[in-house]
Amino acid sequence: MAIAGPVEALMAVALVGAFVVFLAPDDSAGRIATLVSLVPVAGSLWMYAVFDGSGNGLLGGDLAFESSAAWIALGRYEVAWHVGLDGISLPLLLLTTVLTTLALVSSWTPIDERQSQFYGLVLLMEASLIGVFTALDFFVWLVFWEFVLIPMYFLIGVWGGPRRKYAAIKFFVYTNVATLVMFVGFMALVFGLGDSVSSFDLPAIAQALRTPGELGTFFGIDPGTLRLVAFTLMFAGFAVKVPVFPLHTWLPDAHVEAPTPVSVLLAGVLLKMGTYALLRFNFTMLQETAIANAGVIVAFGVVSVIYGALLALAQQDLKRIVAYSSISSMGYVILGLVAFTPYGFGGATFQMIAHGLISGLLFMVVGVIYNETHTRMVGDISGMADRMPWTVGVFVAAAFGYMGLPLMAGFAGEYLIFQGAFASTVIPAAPLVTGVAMFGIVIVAGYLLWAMQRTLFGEYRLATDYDVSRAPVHDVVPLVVLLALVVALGVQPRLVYDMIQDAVNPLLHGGVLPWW
Amino acid sequence: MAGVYDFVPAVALLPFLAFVVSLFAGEYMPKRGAEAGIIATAGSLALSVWTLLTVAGITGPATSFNENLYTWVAGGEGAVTLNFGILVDPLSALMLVIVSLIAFLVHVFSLGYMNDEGETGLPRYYAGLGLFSASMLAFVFSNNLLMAFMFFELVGLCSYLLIGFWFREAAPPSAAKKAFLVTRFGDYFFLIGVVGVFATFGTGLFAPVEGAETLASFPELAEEALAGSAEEAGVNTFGYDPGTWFTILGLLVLGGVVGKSAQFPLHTWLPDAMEGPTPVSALIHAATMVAAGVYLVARMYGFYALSPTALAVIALIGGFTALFAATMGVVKQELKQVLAYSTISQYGYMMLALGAGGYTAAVFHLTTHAVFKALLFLGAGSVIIAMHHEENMWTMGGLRDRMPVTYYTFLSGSLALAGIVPFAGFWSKDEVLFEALIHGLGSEGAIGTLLLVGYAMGLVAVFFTAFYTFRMVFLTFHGEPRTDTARDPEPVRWNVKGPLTVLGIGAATVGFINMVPVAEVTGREIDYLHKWLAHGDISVTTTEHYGELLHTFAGVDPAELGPVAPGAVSLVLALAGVGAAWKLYNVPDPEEHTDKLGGAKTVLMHNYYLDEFQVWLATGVTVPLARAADKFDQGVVDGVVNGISSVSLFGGSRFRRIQSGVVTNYATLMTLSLVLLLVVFVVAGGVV
Amino acid sequence: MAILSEFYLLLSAAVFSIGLYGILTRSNALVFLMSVELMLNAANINLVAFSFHYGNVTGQVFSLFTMALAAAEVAIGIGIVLVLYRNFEDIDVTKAATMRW
Amino acid sequence: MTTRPRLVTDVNYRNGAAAVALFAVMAWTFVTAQFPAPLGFGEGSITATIGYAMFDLLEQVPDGHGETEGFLVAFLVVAVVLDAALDGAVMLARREEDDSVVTALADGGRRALGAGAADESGSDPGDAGSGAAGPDAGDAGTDGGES
Repeated sequence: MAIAGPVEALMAVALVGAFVVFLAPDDSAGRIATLVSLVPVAGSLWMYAVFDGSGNGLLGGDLAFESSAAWIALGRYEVAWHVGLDGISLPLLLLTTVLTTLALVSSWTPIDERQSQFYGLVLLMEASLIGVFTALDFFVWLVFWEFVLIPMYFLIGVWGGPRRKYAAIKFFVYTNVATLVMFVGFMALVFGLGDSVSSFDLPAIAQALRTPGELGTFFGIDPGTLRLVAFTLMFAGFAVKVPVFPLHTWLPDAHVEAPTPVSVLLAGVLLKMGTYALLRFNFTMLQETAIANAGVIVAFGVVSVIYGALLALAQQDLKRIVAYSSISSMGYVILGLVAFTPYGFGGATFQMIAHGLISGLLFMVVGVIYNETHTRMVGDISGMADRMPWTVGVFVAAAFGYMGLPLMAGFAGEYLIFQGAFASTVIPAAPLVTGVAMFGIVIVAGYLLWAMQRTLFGEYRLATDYDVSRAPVHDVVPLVVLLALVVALGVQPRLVYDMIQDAVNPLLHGGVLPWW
Repeated sequence: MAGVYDFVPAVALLPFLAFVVSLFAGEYMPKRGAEAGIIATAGSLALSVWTLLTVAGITGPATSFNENLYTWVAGGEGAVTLNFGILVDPLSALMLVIVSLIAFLVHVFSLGYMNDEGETGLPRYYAGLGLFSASMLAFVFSNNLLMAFMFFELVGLCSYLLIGFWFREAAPPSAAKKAFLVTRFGDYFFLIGVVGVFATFGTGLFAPVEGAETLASFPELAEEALAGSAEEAGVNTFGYDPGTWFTILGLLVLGGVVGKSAQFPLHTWLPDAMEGPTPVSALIHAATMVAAGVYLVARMYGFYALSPTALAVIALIGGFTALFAATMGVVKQELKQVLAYSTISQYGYMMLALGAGGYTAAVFHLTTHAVFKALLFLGAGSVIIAMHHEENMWTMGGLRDRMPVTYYTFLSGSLALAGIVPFAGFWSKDEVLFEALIHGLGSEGAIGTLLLVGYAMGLVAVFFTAFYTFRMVFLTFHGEPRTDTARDPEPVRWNVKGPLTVLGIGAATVGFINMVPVAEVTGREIDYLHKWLAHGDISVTTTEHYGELLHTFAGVDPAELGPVAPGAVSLVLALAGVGAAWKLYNVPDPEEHTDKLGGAKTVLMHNYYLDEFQVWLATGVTVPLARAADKFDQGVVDGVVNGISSVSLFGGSRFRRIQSGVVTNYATLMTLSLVLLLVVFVVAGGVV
Repeated sequence: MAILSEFYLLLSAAVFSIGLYGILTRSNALVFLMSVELMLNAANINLVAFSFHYGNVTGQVFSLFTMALAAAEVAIGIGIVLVLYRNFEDIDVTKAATMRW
Repeated sequence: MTTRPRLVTDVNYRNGAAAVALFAVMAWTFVTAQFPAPLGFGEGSITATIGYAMFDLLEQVPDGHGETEGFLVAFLVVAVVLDAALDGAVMLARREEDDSVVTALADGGRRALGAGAADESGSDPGDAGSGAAGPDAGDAGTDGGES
């Protein structure tokens, strides 16, 4: 096992690049940052090509690009630098690098002040996001997990809209408190394990927790209750990030105020941190508890789906619409996770990728329209198809992708989740619950079609005084790339699905669970 | 085995290629992308005909084909594998020919309707047509339910794009939205059904795939489960009785059918969809896309035949829709609106036939209807060109002499639609009603009665159909011209007349493929379609097999009754309808007799207020609900969040006052704290 | 019979509290200084008392050191009071409310 | 102004109560506490012992004259501190002829630097310091709220 490997190299490139960009002149910062970010893209694509991992990284599978080095000792716990990739983290790593580059390109137009700082912060965030999806030591992971907030805070707070400070502080405090809650839950588990573990190594902890009888009492709490308490705390902590009803209210504010490229990353990657962590922690380490409480968890998922969609229906701001619909889409992920079926886990993970790409695409295309019209309110725009035919074409494609049009990535993710959830033996009344959740696809069609009819079609009209012309090429290129990815993953989900399935299958075996 | 079946994917891929070419290169082509579409659909047509001939055993020995070609997602570990595959049997081969033929003719017709009229955005138009043809053809040869669903949805997308083609106006985008949304509502149930079928049977195959190991189809598994125990068949019925559960699944899938085939109560989108260009109406909303729903039921008929409840529901929906839509067609003033309601009504007949066990009759009517309805729409398109895009029939009149080709072909289509012997519609509609009648009489119990109810509604609808059809013909072509445009209509070119002629001949003759009454009377075996569908390599998709299933599981049996008398009854009704129309409207200067209907006319013009009801559901229920949710979210959920933050802010502002900057106060606090601490120590006995 | 340690402690507590009282109630810098002296000496009483109590002279040595440091503190304190007066024309501690002006 | 002592009127008795409370608690604690009898120092001169202790001459202390240890370093350090404190007191108290040291500490040198400009504007440089500080101090006082 190497001490440092390609993962560190990617992080280092982004990190060093960030500081180079900080020092670069504003005019060229965007270009430099984009060029720098191409290195992680190329690197992660290379890793995808030569990926040789198998099984689940936390449950004793073969990790690819693993590296480990002893670091510090906290009491009797060893903290080690430990990173590696399995079939779940590699697609998310790819999503991060690709989406970052595209978001950087799409920033060229809208970001017109303090460019070097903006691009530097985005690269800084990329570095920490890579860390979140690759770290295998809790301590290291937590550092990255928290560090992501810092660039995001500034990106919203400095370059955001009129209420940016409110949104940035709300985002920061909300997610930070969530981390605290989660941290307490996880540490209770670690202490409850007592002498079974002597490090914060996630695989070691996960395997210990899945071994019956390893978890002892902690603070006078018996193991069963301890599991429940820890599960609840961690679920609440991660649910904020996902976000799950009723912990979602930071999201619309953050999205509306954030500049478009930041929204792209926020919806595309940051939300996936929540579901990724849920998968890695709650549903890998505490399966017993998850299964015992499946009814409650699935209720959160289904309510998020329907409630988020209904809220989206009531919005006037295009970005708010997409923001609320993200809540809805991420609800499906919860539904898939709690199903405890191969397609449930696989579909949920695939949906993270699919939703990352599609919501990123939709935010980006809203941003392109905003760049030209300087408004996002549905009532202010009409007949954009007249002036920006190709952009509108992409908008329509993205919207249909969001509605789950077959042969686009969103359908694959949602269908697999439905397939997994329907057959679940864990969810009470699984067919009925799944059926209810699926009604989201009708509502999502309702509000997106309505918004498109109002803004894209009809007679051309604009409430703001701007000349609308075709978008510049560098605005359209990211859209086209994303759309191509969405279609490619929809036509052939196995591009990433096979490795995902391979990585989630071990979740259904062994541990405290009987294999059914 | 290199043969025609290796080329079947190309039937769909060619139009898809045309989509790509038209979209990106259409701008630089002389006909703005039409060339690509015409060539591609011609190729598809040729391949389809070749396929049909091969299935008939004329050009090759292998008369069927069913294989998985592509793995979409492989779940592994006991999860089902989701494949794309191709199923070619008599039914799909026939449907491929119909779809590609109509698509080809519509492409040609579009040259006259769109290019010659100087429309802009044509590459987009032809790209849409190409994508539509591709999706529909792929839907037709799908070999499993998931693939069928996927292309079913893509067909919906194309419908959205094409209805909303004239996006600069207000109405088309709205109609497009409505079409997609209403069908999406149906597809929601369909999707649950698809998921349910996969979860129940572990496969979505329509027919078994022969290979190293034979993969069973889900209708077969359902049959086994009903015959024996569910466990033995490896079927998970989620705790329900297999019969009940299969009925639920069947009805869920039926949701998609009702949406796409515009059956009551999800038919409201189709009349609105007439906002699209007329060739699109012909292709999508008459001949093919709407056929997708009915085709789907036919495709998985082996599953529906197991459930008497599902059959009864199908038959009742069909019969009711046939009558219901026909009554609304009577009062409409726009040419295309009348045709739209007739479409809904005719698909009702097909559903009636399917529900009544008349599988062949449904396919027969599907075939003839595709031909004559495409003809009528293209004829209407020709009239619309001539009338400079004026669609109100009251502004027409007397076009008979000025556009004879259109008139005679349109008349052929109308006679077929009205069901006048010997045009195509007569034979097929007659058989639909005949099947409904004999199965209604022959079946025991509730289903027999329900089928007879369906039959009665269908029979009444015959009169209305004939009436509104000829009201339309007389108002448009007969009498005196009522406006200047009608006196001097714009001439149409070969690219309009050509497709009309082909279809006009078709409308008169397609019925001859299955003249059951004639076969009965003469004793000659000329009911070719019956024979075509009755046999086949894949035994589980033949009518012979369906007959057994209907008998064994659904208790639907035919009574012994000759086809001649019922045929005569429906012919008399049709002639009565034509006669009534003749009397009222075949005059030089017809009046609006519908005014005499009084309040009934208002109700009919408003389509029984169903649109209002659905709009109310959307804007009167859903939107306020969404607003309420938004208020709740902003007020309560976010309010709690902001409340917590304001509590801490408020607390902070209070605690800040302690930080007065006066040392004395700090010292006091320290002192007090010390006192408190000491007291605590004392009380706790010095041990904490 | 030696005096019981309780009474030394009581005395020291009294002296300390008087000093504290002075600090808490007055705002005159000189009174502050004097009160601080009282409190320091209360501590001295304790040192001496416990020195006696345990028979260890270290406490007494320390009380001497404390006195020396108290002297140093007073010296600096009075100097500060002088500066205070010079700048504010007053020696009320609450008047000097900013660190820089 | 401060030429003669006056009776203070702004005594903050509320704060004083805290001190009284502290005394009460401590007194109650001491009174109720049980101490063993003090050991005392036995025979001999305590003063001599202290002297020896201060200069690390512990070997000269006769046995039984109380335990102690060497404090030479501490003694020297305290001596230095006392000296430094005296120097500091002198420095603070010295009234410089040009006021530079004192004002530099007191007003950041504004009075010394701005003397010329202040004359032109006609304002009294003497008020600059207290005038600026006065309202601030007053604000701080009212903010305190406690008094």
